[in-house]
Amino acid sequence: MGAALENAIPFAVTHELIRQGLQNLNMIAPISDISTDMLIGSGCVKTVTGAWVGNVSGGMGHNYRRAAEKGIPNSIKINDYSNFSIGMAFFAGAYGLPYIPVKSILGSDITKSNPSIKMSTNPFSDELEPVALVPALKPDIAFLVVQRSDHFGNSHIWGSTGLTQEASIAAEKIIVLADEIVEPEVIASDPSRVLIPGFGVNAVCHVPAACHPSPLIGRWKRDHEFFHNYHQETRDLAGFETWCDQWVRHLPDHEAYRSKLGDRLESLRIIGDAPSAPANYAAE
Amino acid sequence: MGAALENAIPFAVTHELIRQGLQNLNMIAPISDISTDMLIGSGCVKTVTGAWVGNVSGGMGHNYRRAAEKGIPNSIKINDYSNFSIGMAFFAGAYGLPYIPVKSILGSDITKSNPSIKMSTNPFSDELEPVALVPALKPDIAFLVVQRSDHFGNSHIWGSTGLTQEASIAAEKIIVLADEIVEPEVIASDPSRVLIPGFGVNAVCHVPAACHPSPLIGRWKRDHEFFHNYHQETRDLAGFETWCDQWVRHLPDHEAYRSKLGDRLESLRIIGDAPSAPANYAAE
Amino acid sequence: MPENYSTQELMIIAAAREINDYERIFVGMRLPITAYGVARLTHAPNAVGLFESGVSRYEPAKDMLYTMCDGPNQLGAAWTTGLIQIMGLLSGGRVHAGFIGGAEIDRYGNINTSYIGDFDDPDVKLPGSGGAPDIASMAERLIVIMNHKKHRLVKKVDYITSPGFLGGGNERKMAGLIGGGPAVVITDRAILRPYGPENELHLAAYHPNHTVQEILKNTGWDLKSIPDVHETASPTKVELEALHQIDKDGFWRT
Amino acid sequence: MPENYSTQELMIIAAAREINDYERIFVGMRLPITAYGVARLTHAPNAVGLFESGVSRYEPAKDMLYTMCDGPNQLGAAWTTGLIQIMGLLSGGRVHAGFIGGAEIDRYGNINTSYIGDFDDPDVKLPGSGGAPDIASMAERLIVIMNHKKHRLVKKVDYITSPGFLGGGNERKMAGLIGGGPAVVITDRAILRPYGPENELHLAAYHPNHTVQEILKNTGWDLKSIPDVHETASPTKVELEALHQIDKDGFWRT
Repeated sequence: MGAALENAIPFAVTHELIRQGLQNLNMIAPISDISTDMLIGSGCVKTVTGAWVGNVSGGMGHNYRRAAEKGIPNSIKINDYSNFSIGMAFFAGAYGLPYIPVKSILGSDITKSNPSIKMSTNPFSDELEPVALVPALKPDIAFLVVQRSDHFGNSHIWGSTGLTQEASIAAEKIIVLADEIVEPEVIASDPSRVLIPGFGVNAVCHVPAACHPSPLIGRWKRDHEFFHNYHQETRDLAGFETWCDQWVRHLPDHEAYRSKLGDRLESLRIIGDAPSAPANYAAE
Repeated sequence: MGAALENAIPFAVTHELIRQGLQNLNMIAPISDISTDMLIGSGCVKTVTGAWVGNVSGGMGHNYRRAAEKGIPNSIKINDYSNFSIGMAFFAGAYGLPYIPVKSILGSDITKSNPSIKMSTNPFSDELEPVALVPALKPDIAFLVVQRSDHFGNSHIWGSTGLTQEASIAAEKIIVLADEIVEPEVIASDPSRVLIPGFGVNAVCHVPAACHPSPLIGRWKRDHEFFHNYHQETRDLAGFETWCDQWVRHLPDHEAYRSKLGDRLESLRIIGDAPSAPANYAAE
Repeated sequence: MPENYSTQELMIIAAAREINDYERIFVGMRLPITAYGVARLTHAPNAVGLFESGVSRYEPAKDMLYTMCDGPNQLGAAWTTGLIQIMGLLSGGRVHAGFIGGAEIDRYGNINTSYIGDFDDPDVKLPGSGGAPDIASMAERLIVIMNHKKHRLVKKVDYITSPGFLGGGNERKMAGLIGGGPAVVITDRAILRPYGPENELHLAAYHPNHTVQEILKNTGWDLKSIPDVHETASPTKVELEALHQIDKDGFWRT
Repeated sequence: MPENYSTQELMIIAAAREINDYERIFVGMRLPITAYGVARLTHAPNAVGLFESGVSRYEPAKDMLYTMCDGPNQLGAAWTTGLIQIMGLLSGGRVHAGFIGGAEIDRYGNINTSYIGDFDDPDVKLPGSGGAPDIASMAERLIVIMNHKKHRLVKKVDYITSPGFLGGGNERKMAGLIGGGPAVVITDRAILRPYGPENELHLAAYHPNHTVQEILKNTGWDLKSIPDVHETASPTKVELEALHQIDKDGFWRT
């Protein structure tokens, strides 16, 4: 969840995981802004596999700190990666490499605090050239927020995608949250904008603004104030509980969440038009 | 050259390399249809690093056979790869991995005939799990045919791209052959369609139909007959010499080549319109 | 021959029968892509076609293709992307079957498209592997299309480009290959399948108007038969109609 | 203070001076992105900005950014792509410099953004690495921005998230790191640079109205000075005008 880094984060899924009270989850993402912090505070998380957990606007994630420092609400295990090395771990998982030799974390204590990373040397070099061997990472499920999809799950994404493609192909199952459902012809008009085709997708859900408060390029602006308020209101556990009741637990679904946001959500809707130049796929 | 496999092959460069009489080249490509065969017949090639050399329409490449079997016009060295394993070698070269552990060539004699590939086992497995270690491959120059570019080299490509991105990022230098030069605003309207941005490009040349006789999606159809004729006419070396004089050596440049093709080239121009649905990049 | 179909048409329809509904298949060009089209029109309307250059399609292209990169194969595709992305579907176990051909195949289904003779000094240099080894090693099932000649179905190939069962038995598994290996070899005379603990190719069916004796004579090893060896089922009316709908010009009819 | 600029404005302009024309720079948010904007408007009009989520831009975004993934950073970008593609420019030696910050830095320029205390049982859990180790290990030069406090500029960090010169000397090179390491540390009091064979951070310049003595008192190790230590050059009129053109609301002026 949050493979795209700071945009297109599937917060609608975050909320539903909390409502369903799932536990012992392993949250895998390079950076997923406050999504992981919410899940930790709700006691859903046993393991965090990633590069960064916090609040991009506010800095620290209070729930992450409480869990890692004091075991509140429960202690968590942290599998440390850098962005590039977790990207390579997804790549290996996606493309059938049992492991991958990475140099970008040499010298970092990530190679010490993450016991799954092995140190080795390059067998093609006569000199002692160190490499870090990172095992393939294969998530069980990848949740993707996309701008538009047809009802088969053939989807278009644009803007920066972080590790979305590698994480999705590595995952056992892919669930698409589409901001808009369109006719198959719209997607088929531009097959190079497809990140993963429908036959690789296990479910497609129509959830407008599933990304809120994170942005979705061409669809929704980022709700900076929401991140800021979350940071202020979750400084202690009681504050988080109140926040979480109000925005997650006491709401039945994402439709109710959107209704609660009301005009605020409308003000984040992108109404401008900056269309891409057409690409011609004609064959004759 | 020919990283996209059977489309967007930079034949204009093939011709110019032959005209300049370059020698001892190492041609690196998964599959590049008859481009490599032409260069071999012209004595330009010392080494072939790739997965397939021939004539996709006709089958065998006669020059490739003559060189590999009889050393005519010169003997060549062949570095065998499969498509996926050369892709992984480019990937390693592009992304700073000294080598990459691949499973898709296990059991194949490619691991025997290519001495640069080492056999090893997965250090993360308790069982003896074999892997083939493929060293990073970094070409000196990558030539890319693109549908459109601005004069800084910011380019749009669509349709299947084979190994274009990995080969380009792995290469020391990138030279773009643009079918059309457009205003920077056209490219900037869709930054997700950029394969490699202009700041990574060393030169951009405006060469319409640089891909002929291979196709370029939305621009040029494939000239099947040209491939067929090449196959017929190059069965012996004298035939190749005649063909090469006529289509390459006796022509000063690609403009003359296009003039010689004349109406035939015009009949290959794609005139239909199958535009991609627009993507909105507006931020407000 | 009184039949209303050609040998190539029979091969295409036999190949189409190897494709199940909803499967993802590495298709390739020519005969296999036609077989894929027939399967889509008959029993496998939800099959998905993959092409190693970076193309995936639901409906087969409307025009005749010479290469997988031709424009008609990309217009209206499900996905146009890179080679790594498409072939990555293989390693993720998302590909059910792949078609490949070859110059030589041996009794354990190993295929040679690289060198006849020694690779250091070959008698014949064949075009090479392309993506065939990757498909052969990783697809759940491999579907091989060959011409049935004694010098092409050989006891042992000079060079294994695309691995079958290697030396037979469980050697393939021991070598770390994740895919299931050759499931079927469709020739212009017969259908062979691996059989028994050695995974040796056996005669599974002989095409109408071909005899077991003739087939043995044209095979480079002592070809055994599976217990229920039988004549290849003739194309049905529905299958032939589907094929003729695709092959409007009768390219495969002669 | 009689000066017509704030400390933060001075830091931004000092950072901008570290960017050369035509360089590709991993920018990050807030102070560095403003410094990048100033450099583009003054001496480095052809610099290129990179953002690890998969964005590369020529002109800085027109609107204030909170994250690199915000819409304004993507509209009109040179490239919107994946993390691997963008960070791959690092390993290809195509990136000249990168900005990073941190909670702790030590005298050899190692940076901690992960754990205060033991990583198994930390006193403080910091957000983590993001892409900082990748940039720190592979960019030609690292430009570090820090607040100058004794507990932040420490003798030895508790955890090396992003490697500087490790234990000093040529340890960085021996560890296999391809980039050059920290070239400069810009704080709210001073500018530090590695100096001598040990690559220890030395005081290179003190900001106007700050004394060497005060700086030493606020540094967690026995900070030495380079031979030609001097006062940080004040912002020029041109530099300040460029900054004010970007920071219209005066966010950095106080």
